[in-house]
Amino acid sequence: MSQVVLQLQNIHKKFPGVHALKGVNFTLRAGEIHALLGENGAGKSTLIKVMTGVYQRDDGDILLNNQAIFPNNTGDAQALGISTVYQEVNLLPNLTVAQNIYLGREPRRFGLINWTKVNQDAAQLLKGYDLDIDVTQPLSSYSIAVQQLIAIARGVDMSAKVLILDEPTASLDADEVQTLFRIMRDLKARGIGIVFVTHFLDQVYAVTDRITILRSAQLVGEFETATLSRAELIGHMLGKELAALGEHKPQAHATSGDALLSVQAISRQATLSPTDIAVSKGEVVGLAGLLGSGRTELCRLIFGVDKKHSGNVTFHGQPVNFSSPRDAIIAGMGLCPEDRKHDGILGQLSIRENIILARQVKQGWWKFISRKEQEEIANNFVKELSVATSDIEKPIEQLSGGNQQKVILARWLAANPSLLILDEPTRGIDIGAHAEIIRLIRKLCDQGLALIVASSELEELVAFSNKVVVLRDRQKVTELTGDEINPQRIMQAIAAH
Amino acid sequence: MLNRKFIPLTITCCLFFLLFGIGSVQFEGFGSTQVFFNLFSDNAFLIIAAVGMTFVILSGGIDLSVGAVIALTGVVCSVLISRYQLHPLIVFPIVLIGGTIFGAIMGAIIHYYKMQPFIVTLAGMFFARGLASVISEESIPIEHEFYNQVSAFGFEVLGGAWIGSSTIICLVVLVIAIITAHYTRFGGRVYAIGGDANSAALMGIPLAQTTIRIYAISAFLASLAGIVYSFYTFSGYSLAAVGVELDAIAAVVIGGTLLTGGYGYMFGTLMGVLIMGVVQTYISFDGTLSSWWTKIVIGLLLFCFIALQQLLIKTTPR
Amino acid sequence: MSLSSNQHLRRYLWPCAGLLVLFIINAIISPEFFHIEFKDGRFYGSLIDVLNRAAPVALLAIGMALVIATAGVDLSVGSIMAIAGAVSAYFITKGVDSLALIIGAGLVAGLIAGIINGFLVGYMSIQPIVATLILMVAGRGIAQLINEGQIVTFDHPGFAFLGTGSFLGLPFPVVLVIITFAIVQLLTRRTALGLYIEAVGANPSASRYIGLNEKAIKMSVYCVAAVCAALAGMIAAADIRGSDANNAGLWLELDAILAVVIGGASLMGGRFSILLAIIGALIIQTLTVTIILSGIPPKYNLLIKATAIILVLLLQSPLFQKQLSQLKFWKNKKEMNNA
Amino acid sequence: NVQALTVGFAQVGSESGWRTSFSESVKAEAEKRGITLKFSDAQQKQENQIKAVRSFIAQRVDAILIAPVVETGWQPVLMEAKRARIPVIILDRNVAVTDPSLYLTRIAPDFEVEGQRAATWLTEKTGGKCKILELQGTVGSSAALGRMKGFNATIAKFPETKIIRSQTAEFTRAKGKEVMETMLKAEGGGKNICAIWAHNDEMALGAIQAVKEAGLQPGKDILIVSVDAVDDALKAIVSGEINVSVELSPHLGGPAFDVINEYRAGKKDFEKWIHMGGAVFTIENAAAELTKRGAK
Ligand SMILES: Nc1ncnc2c1ncn2[C@@H]1O[C@H](COP(=O)(O)OP(=O)(O)OP(=O)(O)O)[C@@H](O)[C@H]1O
Ligand SMILES: Nc1ncnc2c1ncn2[C@@H]1O[C@H](COP(=O)(O)OP(=O)(O)OP(=O)(O)O)[C@@H](O)[C@H]1O
Ligand SMILES: [Mg+2]
Ligand SMILES: [Mg+2]
Repeated sequence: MSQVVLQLQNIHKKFPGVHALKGVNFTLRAGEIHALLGENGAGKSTLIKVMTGVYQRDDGDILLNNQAIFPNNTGDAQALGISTVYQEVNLLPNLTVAQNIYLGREPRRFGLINWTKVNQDAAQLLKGYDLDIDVTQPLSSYSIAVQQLIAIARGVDMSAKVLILDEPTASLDADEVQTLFRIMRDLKARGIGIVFVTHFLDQVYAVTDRITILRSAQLVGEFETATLSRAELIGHMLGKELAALGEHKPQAHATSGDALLSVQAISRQATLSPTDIAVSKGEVVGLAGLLGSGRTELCRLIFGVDKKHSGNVTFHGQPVNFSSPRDAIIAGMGLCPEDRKHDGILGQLSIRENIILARQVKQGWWKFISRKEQEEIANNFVKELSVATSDIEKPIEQLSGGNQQKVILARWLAANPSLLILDEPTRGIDIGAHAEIIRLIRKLCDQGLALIVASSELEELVAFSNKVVVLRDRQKVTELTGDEINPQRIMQAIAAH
Repeated sequence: MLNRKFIPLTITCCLFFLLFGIGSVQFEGFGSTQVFFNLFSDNAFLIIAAVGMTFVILSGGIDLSVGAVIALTGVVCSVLISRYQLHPLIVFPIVLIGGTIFGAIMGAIIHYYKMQPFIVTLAGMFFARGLASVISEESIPIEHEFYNQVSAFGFEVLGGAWIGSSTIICLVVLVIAIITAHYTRFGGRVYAIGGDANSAALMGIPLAQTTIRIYAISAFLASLAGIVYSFYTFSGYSLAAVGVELDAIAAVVIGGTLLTGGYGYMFGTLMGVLIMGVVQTYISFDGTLSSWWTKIVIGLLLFCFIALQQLLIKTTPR
Repeated sequence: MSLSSNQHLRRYLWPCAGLLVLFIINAIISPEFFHIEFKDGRFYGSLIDVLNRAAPVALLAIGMALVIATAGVDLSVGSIMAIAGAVSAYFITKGVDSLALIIGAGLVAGLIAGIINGFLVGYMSIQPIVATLILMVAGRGIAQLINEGQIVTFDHPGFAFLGTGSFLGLPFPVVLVIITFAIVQLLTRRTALGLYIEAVGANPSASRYIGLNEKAIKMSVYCVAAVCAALAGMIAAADIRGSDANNAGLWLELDAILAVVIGGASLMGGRFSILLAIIGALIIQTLTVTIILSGIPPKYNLLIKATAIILVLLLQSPLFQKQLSQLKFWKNKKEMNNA
Repeated sequence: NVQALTVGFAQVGSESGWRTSFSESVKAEAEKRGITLKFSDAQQKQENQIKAVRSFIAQRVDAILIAPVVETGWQPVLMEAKRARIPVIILDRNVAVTDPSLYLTRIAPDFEVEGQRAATWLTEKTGGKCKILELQGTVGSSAALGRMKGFNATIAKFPETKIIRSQTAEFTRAKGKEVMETMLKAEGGGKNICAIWAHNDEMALGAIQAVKEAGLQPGKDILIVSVDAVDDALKAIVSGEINVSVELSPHLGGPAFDVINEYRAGKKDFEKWIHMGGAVFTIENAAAELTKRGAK
């Protein structure tokens, strides 16, 4: 068996009011891909941040090649050969793509940075990820998925002994995921140890060698991937059987057939060609497409975040022309954006405030929702979506990524919309909560809510869509209904030329 | 094709020359090389201080202490030179090192105690000015042969304009700063911290070291500006350069740097200073404005300029 | 529940402790400091003076707290004070007698200034520091223009009451601060406005998705700040029965910002507390009184101020608290060893 | 001469009523004589003043008037003016230069003398027995330093005349009131205080309000001594609230233009300091002066 590179022993970490790691052990060998699994808020990201010096451990030892290390920050960890891609995309929107990739290790000539080389190398590196973009543009001009790939490319390029990937695939398409796996296997062959956090069990079985599972800040155990069954794995993660989650199979549900939203030839220069889409009450319309196919753009245009350059929108039978999200919200829409960190959370505000804000806006500022009612709403959603928190007054930034996502979902559900647009709604959500959310969505649809869901996960789209609209190159290519909705057909539509 | 990220900077440059052109048409003697180079020699200390400020603002911080550091430097220089008869070339390293340490301490407090730059440097401003007035409330003239030589140094360019030592120093500082900001790893770190300090830390940028260095550089340049200021006035005075920090901030921002950090160019700062200088020159050439109209017109010109800048940048097709 | 109330208390603890320490120092320097007597229908004493003198900065701080919560800053409040003072003095000297008209004119002047600031910041997206710098420079000029460069003195007992009168035994400026505080507190905490302001400050981009009108919110906070400043300006003018356009409110914007930050707010926006901002203003004023009472030569003023500010802020810093407790720990240990 | 003169005037700013009267008086005088005046307001900043002077040089004006912010710091720019052969006249505060030929003359009052005269009046009035509260001008300003020096030197001869508290009120009315309020509280309500010595009228005017609010009568219970003799102060003298104010004449324009004319007519050596004496105003002569000023 290959040799141990990184070993964590009896790690403890406390935050005010939360004991986030209670004596966790973890062992990573050279040349293995090691899955770190657990529910939202189990402590995965915290463990990773302790390993890399972002947080200081309260107790325990970290050994790198059998030597105790005390990293004080990411820089120290990098110097020791540990490279990390953190859960939220942590790159710098103001710098160019190339600068982001080489920040802190730019190639120099005569002591000065050689920008030509930086740009060439960056472009070359990204080609390996099938990403052919202008690396001299600021990072902020690319979608969150592209940013995630860039972050991965940076992390992989720097890895010397250990590479840590915290939910790198959360907003990637199947194709990109395959590319990533190919690269991970390459690194593995070169003897690099890889820690891989994900909530997609298929991916765990596709690429990892061993699995460490955390539950409620504690270690459940370490397993060989090959010998652990899916049911056992879920059982270990949730502490209960999969059966308790309800089935995960597609289930047709009734739609009323009354048109709710009808969009004709909506377009915006340089971002979306004229596209039609119609949604009825109780219907779920899935948006499928590759990275950059225009799903996010379409959602933003409907919701009035961006100004449309042409097209008509009818909502509730009335022609509407939203000049801002506020109009859309008051008319009864909601949009849960894909970039959680940038467009979703209000970091310093409490969970309660984050949940009630959209509803408050809908009601108007003078009709203040009383504190009691706010707490009621927040507590309800926290329970219903099983947000792991001790207190609804905690700032949302202190929640784990998946739990933040649940709170943002709750925000939009709390606003009682008649049409809800979800852009990658289950990013980073664990399988238990995933099932919970799908069940919730179905329940709401039965009550007449209509949904537009953009998702990179075909399984998920298939699971609850009545209709799937496929986009390619910022254009609608086809619309699938009924039996046509299956992963193969969607893949064909996406890929066809 | 012009790179689109340079469009705002280009627009700013064009507006400067437009302003200068208007003055030249309107007043005799305005459109001379003398007036143009006076902009540099009159504002040399401001350019140097604003260059330091640019580093700070690019990193998302702010340094309110520069004006006070300029004054303190002047006072210390004049006391050491005039009272203690030290040679300026001994005094300068002392004040420059002292200034740098002062800045480093502010940077360390900001980083380690997680305090806001605005407040720490405001306290730094009170401290430096307070120290200056404790050392000497009165202004102290500097009389030293070296000062005369330095101020006599320079050369004439066409049109009778004089390029003196202050102009040379400030241009050298500017060039070094441009190289540092855009061609060194340190410069990259400054932009990185300004973009998002948390992300930068997660990408492995040494926050402590970088923050301390940034404030040390700013204070070092403020001290240097203090020395240049002392060449400008041959004296040290605890009330000198009041409000220079605001001028420097305004120059940096007019030059297109975002106060929230992460975006901007060193060269823009030079343009910012020159623009404010042209406005001032314009007003004194006019010479009919009363005290209050002077203020109102400065405000109006500033507004017109910024509004025009915004408008042009927004409507320029990308 | 326990966590939230705890955090809430902690925010108030350190600024209050800072204020208390200053009070105690003052009482040591001048034993009369806490002495309050009731005379001619009003309270007298150094403590009352502190409240009274802190009133203008407290008013500025109320508005500034809101502006800072949106991640902005308003440098023009000092100049707006001067404008409002000049406008009301102008009306008085022009023979207007109606107090409502005079005060109304001052407030309207402030409101106009606020609309200008709000427009530049909210609708033209000019960075707050520069946007308000414009009015900071030009505003003082406008005030001087109104006064024609002179200090305009006036005699209007009704208006002077704003600065020197008393109500329920308290100096009238203090009463005005209390009223303003109550109104702003009601507006921000009994409606959703406060939450909106904090949301815009915490994450402008996310606020857009929630449907908040960032521009309108910014406009309104700059207006509130300017109206508060106008009120402060009239108090200052009423106090000396004259409008001193050049000096009224000079550099007070820095004091107001300082007050808000001493009260624990972040200049990057987000959470705000108006009460804490007022406590910040009290700390600054108490410090000024301390310096005057101590009889230390004025040239040391700034050094003392700098030291005090750093100390008050250090006390609020968790790391410093930890270091302090370690220090105590070491000392205890030493004593134990000695014993 | 046929060609009208162009004169540049670098003024400090407009920080006080006195300063504004000074600027206005120079402007009025220039207009009367048909001189084109290039006025520049430096907003209390020396660097702005130097810039203004350099732009006057670039404009090739016929003469430059400078009312300096501070004494020091003028050597380099005055040398430039000399090189350009433009005569310079200093108004009000002094300049410290090694080479007196850099300027023609200085037309100004003497701050130290002002302090002395204020002190002399006070010691005579009180017979050398007095506890004084001092309101200083802006820390480090030459007016504050000069007046302090003159005043202190004079009272030093009277051991029982003492300044018991001294604090800056930055030459402003509001600060004057605020600082005095606190000082009086600290001195047990001010019953033992014999006089307030303010470095300018503005602070004195603020201080009398504080005295009144403390329940004392300014001018009677506490003597008020100050400098400048601006209109508001004269009115206060007439109503008995200020006891004495030493005049600082703002009419420096006339003599300055006289000097320029003489210089152009060929006169080269001027007295280096043309003193502008001011009267000392008390209840006896204030009313008369007021009517005189009103008449003008
Ligand atoms: N900075 C912080 N301050 C306070 N509590 C925190 C902080 N960071 C994390 N926590 C808490 O620690 C616990 C573990 O969080 P962590 O982010 O490690 O979860 P995770 O396993 O990565 O979950 P997810 O799958 O949702 O990303 C959570 O209860 C979270 O609320
Ligand atoms: N593979 C790629 N190559 C080049 N540019 C891309 C690529 N993927 C995305 N982009 C850029 O990202 C921008 C944003 O795309 P958008 O967010 O609309 O995509 P999407 O369909 O929502 O997909 P996703 O949300 O998965 O990124 C596009 O305008 C495009 O310029
Ligand atoms: Mg996580
Ligand atoms: Mg998308």
